[in-house]
Amino acid sequence: MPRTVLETELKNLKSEVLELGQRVGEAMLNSIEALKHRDVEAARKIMEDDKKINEARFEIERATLIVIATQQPLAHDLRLLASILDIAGELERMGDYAKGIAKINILMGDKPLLKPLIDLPRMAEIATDMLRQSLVAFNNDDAETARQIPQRDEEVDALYNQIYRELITFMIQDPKTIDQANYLLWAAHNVERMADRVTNICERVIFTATGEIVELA
Amino acid sequence: MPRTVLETELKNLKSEVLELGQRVGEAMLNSIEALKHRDVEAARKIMEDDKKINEARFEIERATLIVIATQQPLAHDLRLLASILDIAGELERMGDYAKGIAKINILMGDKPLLKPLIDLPRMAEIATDMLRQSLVAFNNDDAETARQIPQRDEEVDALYNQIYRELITFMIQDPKTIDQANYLLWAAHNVERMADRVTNICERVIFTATGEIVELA
Amino acid sequence: MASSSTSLRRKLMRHLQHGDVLWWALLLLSAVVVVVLVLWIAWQLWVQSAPSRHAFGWDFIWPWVKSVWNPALDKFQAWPAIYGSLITATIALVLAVPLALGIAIFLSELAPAWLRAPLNYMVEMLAAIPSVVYGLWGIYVFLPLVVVPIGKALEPLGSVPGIGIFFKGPVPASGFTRLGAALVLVIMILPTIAAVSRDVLQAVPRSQREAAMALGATQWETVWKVLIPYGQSGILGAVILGFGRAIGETMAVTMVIGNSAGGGYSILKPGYTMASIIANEFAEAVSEMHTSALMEIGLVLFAITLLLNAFARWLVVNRTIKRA
Amino acid sequence: MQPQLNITEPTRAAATATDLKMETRGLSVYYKNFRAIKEINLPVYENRVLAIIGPSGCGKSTLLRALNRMNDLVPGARVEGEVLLDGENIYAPGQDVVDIRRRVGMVFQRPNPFPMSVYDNVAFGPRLLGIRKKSVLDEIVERSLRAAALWEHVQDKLGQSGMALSGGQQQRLCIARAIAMEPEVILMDEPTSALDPMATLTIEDLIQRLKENFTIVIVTHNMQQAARISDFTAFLSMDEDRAGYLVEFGPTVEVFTNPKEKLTEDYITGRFG
Amino acid sequence: MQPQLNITEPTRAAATATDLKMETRGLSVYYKNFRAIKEINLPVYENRVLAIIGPSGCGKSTLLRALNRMNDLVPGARVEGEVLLDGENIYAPGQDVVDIRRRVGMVFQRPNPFPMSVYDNVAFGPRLLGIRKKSVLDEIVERSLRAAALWEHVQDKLGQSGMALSGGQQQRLCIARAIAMEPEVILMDEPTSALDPMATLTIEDLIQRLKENFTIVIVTHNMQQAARISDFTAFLSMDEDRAGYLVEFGPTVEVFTNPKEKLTEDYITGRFG
Amino acid sequence: MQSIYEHVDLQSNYRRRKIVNKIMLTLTGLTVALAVVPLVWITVYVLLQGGKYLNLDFFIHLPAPMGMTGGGVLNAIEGSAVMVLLASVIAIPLALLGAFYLLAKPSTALAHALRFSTDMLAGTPSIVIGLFGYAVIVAVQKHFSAFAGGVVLAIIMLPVVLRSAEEMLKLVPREMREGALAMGAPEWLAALKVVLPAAAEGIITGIMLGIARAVGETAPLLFTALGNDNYEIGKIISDGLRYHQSIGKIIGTIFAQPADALPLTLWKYAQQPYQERVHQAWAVAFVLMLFVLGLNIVARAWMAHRRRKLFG
Ligand SMILES: Nc1ncnc2c1ncn2[C@@H]1O[C@H](COP(=O)(O)OP(=O)(O)OP(=O)(O)O)[C@@H](O)[C@H]1O
Ligand SMILES: Nc1ncnc2c1ncn2[C@@H]1O[C@H](COP(=O)(O)OP(=O)(O)OP(=O)(O)O)[C@@H](O)[C@H]1O
Ligand SMILES: [Mg+2]
Ligand SMILES: [Mg+2]
Ligand SMILES: O=P([O-])([O-])[O-]
Repeated sequence: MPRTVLETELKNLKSEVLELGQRVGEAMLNSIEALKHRDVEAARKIMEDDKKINEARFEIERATLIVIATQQPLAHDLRLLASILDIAGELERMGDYAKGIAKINILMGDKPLLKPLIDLPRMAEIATDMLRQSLVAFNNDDAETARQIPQRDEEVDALYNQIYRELITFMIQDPKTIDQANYLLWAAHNVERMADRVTNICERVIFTATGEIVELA
Repeated sequence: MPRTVLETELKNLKSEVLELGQRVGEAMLNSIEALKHRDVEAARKIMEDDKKINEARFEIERATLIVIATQQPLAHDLRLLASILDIAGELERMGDYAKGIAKINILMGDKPLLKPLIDLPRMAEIATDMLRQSLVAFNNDDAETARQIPQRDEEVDALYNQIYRELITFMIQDPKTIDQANYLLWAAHNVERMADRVTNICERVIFTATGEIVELA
Repeated sequence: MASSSTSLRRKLMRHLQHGDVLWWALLLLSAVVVVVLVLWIAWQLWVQSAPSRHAFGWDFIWPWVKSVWNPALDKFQAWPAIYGSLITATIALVLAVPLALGIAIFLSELAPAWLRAPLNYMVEMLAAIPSVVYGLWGIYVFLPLVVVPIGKALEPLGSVPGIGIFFKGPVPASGFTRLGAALVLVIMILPTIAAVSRDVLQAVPRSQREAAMALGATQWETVWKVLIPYGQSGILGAVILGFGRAIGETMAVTMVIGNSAGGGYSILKPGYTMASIIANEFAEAVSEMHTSALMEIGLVLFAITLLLNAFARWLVVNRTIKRA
Repeated sequence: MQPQLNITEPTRAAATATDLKMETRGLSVYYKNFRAIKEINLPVYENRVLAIIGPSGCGKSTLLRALNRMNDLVPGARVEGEVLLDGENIYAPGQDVVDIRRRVGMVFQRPNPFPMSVYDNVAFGPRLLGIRKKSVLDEIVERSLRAAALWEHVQDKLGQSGMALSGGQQQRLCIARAIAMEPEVILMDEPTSALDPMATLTIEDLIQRLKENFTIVIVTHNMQQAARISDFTAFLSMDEDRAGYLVEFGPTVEVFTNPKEKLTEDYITGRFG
Repeated sequence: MQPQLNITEPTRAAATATDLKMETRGLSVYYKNFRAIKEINLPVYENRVLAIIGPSGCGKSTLLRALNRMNDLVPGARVEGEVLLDGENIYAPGQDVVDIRRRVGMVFQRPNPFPMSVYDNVAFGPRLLGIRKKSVLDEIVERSLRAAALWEHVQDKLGQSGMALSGGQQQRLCIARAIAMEPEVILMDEPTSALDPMATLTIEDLIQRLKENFTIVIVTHNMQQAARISDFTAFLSMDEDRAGYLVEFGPTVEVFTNPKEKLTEDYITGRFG
Repeated sequence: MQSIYEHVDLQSNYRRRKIVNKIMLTLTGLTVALAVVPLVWITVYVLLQGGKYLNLDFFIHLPAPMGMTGGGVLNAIEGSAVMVLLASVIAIPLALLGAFYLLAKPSTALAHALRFSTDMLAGTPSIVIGLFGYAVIVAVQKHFSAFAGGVVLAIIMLPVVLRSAEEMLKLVPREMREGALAMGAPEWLAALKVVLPAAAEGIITGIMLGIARAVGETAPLLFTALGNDNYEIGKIISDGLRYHQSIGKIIGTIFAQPADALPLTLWKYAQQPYQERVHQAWAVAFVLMLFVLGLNIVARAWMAHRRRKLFG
């Protein structure tokens, strides 16, 4: 079985994607952690780090295109490369969400939190775990698992709704909190969007493994 | 000069992208129009149409990958194809923003508007025009124009800030408006994001034309 | 357009296709004719030599020391002629092969471009010169000026024990000797062997040459270790071809060998070859047995050709199989 | 939701193919006792390009040559099954092989212009068919050369030997020669494998244009080429007895992005062959 | 912000290249009065793959063969300028051409094993150098065949003729033969153009592995191949006098995704050539 | 990786190899010199010697009676022409058809037999062919004749033409024949209109070489054509016309007589004790060599011309 060059390239690209996913997941958790402790320094660091995520995504994209143009992949190989392109894009967007949360942290200035954050970190954990799972499925070319993961989006949505109601209540009760409550709403929204993006990744995994295009949302 | 097959494919793909852009721009304007007139029917139609946008994007993506894998493009051709992939993705996201606005329209139920929308349509018009311009630049492989367009993002940001302040004021003055004001804030945010995405398209145009990777934001 | 009168054209085409029956018949016929021709030659030689074969059996070709070839007695033993053929051809080959190889190597590998064309042309011309011309030149120029001096120089070897019998002198003043025939043959088969070997060397793919050179082989190493081994079966073929030519060569040899039945084994004496004895005696053969004996010599020559060809073919087939 | 497959030309073409131009039914070809291909059922759609791919020796050429009875020329070759051309079995008794070869033309791996002028090369076929009138021949020659995208290059040197052209031009001359017979189907056996990349692209362009008027079946070793130029793809492989059989047939984009058979996948991704 | 170029192996390698193994300085090669290449300045980095591309006849082979003085063999060929190998001009008087060719090995377009056994093929060079000891030869043969990824295939048939191998194996045998001389640089002139796609991939794999120990210069017609396997790319073209000159040289990924010269762009995208 | 060559004295090895190289290459050069000398010698000698004795009479007169001066070899020139013509007429079509057979059916038993037979014919000494001609024609007809001479020369030409034709036909790409067949052309048309023209220049060269070979042959004519000092076609024709013979009859007479040939004359004259005859032998040698040379030049020119026309 030849094609070891292609195989090596694919393996490299896959591990670059996994690494990028790892980094994005951490960025998300860190940004929430920083928000929780109102750690503006950490937030700045996260915003800084997002550049690296963008770069990594560009790198993956360019490398993938060159592999496609030069290795002449077809069938599974081509689907995998297409998915890598797409997943890298999704991950970058998730990175943007983390960055968004960090930015919110900074914009919120030095005001203390309205209340300790509990649901939001929980939400971020679930979303990040979904991301991790989806990347494992990606790595294993495992369409079955990929089909399961998006079901957990319900938990995330439930938490988001809860946060939303809570924050709206805050705002109504005390218009002074509107500013901060709005910011937190943003943050929650970002986490929710992240979970949505995981669904897209799962769709790509299924496409790679089976050639089927499904909509899991 | 041979390669007429590749040339034809590239032309086709480009025009598919332009068509998609056209459709996305319209979706955005329509969704704002519908919001302005609280036309829930129209909003539903827009959400429905977003599927077609997604499909078109998938089509472009698959066709592009096949062209890359079989036509063995390099240099400008490869950069163009990479950009097509990316721009199609950006356009789909813009479509999502339009859909998001339509969704807000629906979520807002049958409550009348707090006030007639003026700044928001203005913002959407500018953003859509930026999109149009960027696609023209894309079509003409015109890096110069592409460099200019993102400057207009300032107008959009200014309008957004104005809307933001206005809506926060509404909320503080009358907590009953918080719900709707929040929704409108979303909508404005979506339009603002759209303008940001145009910047990405412009970056791609410059990359295609010159091979340079610049960050215009 | 083409479809308007299709059926007519179809008929026409079918008619043309039927020409193929005649065509195939012609091809088959000519192939058969050539094969039958060879069989017929063999058959004629066999039949015509029957009286001689019945009369003398294997004695005819047996290497009797005291062979008799006497038309008056109608007793024929061909050993002296056979010996003459073998010795002249062998000497010719031994001398010609290294020279021919040298020429071939020079022509295909070393010659500067400006020299290559004229040398090639010359080799080809010389292979085409009619053998009677060699004979004529041999009688009047080569024998007196070259063969006689060389023969004289060799005479002393006649007293060396063992090989002495091959060099018994004295050399006739005319130069008509087996040695003369052998040396003329050298010149005659040289272009043949050289030309074929040159073609063989040139047919060695350029890539073989370059492979060796790129490994740092010198020019000689390239020739000796790569080109010649690569072309060895072809070169051996050339040698066989040369041997066949030498054995079968008639006119030039007849003109310079002296045509005498004596001479023992010495190469410094006149003799016969198989071909020359036929050329010399056939037209004047009186008795049926004489004619038949000459026919039997023809049969022997034919048999030798058959063996050489079979050997060459075996060589080619064997080499190709090994290489594939 | 399954989006429309793809927007490239070939797929569009595949999606709308309807008319069956040729068809093999249980086609087997034997060389003496060796079965080179076995029981192949293959449709050839009108005005479409069908690519035949497969590992070396799997019988691609054999299959192709069965489509215009070129195998008749091979001693010991024998055909079982049917090959339908417009619904008629070309191996049926009474079929005129000359007429079949006129209707199903062929282009070979190595450009093989005849050793005569460009004009005579193209006029060779029409003359066989009995056309003698200069004006008619002139017209056929020009039309065929135009169709083969060669007219501009050779119109001033029609009298020159066809062998003096470049490789790619020679191949186009051979295509023109085939076109001059007004065939309905053109078979091509690795028509670009002896050409350089540039000439290859020219021929590929030409094939795309030719399918407007002809049905094309092409054997190729180059997967990308098959993916580029064909509407349908047939993948052959060999069984244990080295007999070629049809593993998969389908629209090209399907076969190359999402083949149904593992074997096809392995072959087109270069993991076996 | 300019992201790091690319994560594929070749680019990484290009980015870190430092040591100059060979270099041409103002190199021109003439055949009689015809100047085939003119004033080429080209660096060859150690342990990297340099691909030379360009249209047919632009002098790629000529340039390549100037690097180990194979042009000396062509009557009428003449060299101007310098070719440095580890800083020394190989065309300087007193240089030993036999030694240079040992240090700069070569692999050709068509596999050209000698018609002898696999073992003798590989041992050919070492024997030239005077090595006669069986044990040493054995070791060289095994080591070279291993390096050429051929050992497993031929270890049981070392006595068999090298010409009995498949095309791709023959080419690897030729590579093993070159390796046995322990060259520092290996030149390859379109080493896969006579091979089928599968064998081509095997050789490409091998080249990737070889560059750990050798410096490789490869001429190829296949743009994708150059892009796949090389770290640096040199693009040659012809001027009006048909003399080849260096249009562009750079890291492969740069040259193929963003060439500096319009001519390079046209060539690699197939618009001219 | 430790270098194997570390402990090898490469430098002295190189020196030794270079010396061997020099010596051997010099030796090769010497062989050429050694070989070229006699070859040049023959050519120059024959041309000089023969040229001296050449005159117009030589071409237009019959031989003078033995011992007399003057006379020519018109009989031999005409005899050679007649016999080579007959040989060509027989051998060329047969050889071409045989070559086409080999092309069409390269591996049948008959093809192998045909190839072997051709090699046998090429290798059989010409004197043996002469014996055959004697046995099957002269002995049967009970007289020597130009016809018998022509036939044996045909047998000698046959393998030369057949083998070169086969080689040339094999060089024509298989696709060319198939290309014609794929258009529905019949085999014979494909062979004659496509394959044959493609191989023409090589085949014609082969024919010329065959003719050159036949012109120079002596041995097979010794007891077939025998020789005839009075062979004169002009006379046969005028006699024939005088007696109102049919053309067939006249041609029959031309072939029925014993005939002379240039090499035959050379062979006879060379061994005669008359200076005049020996001189004429040199002149014949000159003519023969010139003919061979001329034929070769024409063959080459023809080949170059065809190639230009075909391959541009
Ligand atoms: N004339 C013949 N006689 C006998 N066997 C043949 C003949 N032609 C082809 N074959 C055999 O038939 C099988 C199929 O051959 P074919 O030429 O059709 O394969 P292919 O797929 O075209 O191969 P390639 O890709 O090498 O051209 C092979 O095993 C081959 O050896
Ligand atoms: N031995 C020679 N004598 C004269 N001219 C030559 C010789 N070898 C090459 N040339 C000429 O030198 C030029 C460059 O030839 P070269 O073989 O180097 O080109 P190339 O780029 O390798 O072409 P290709 O891609 O066809 O292999 C060409 O114009 C060629 O005709
Ligand atoms: Mg084939
Ligand atoms: Mg080259
Ligand atoms: O990245 P989004 O703006 O689509 O959430």
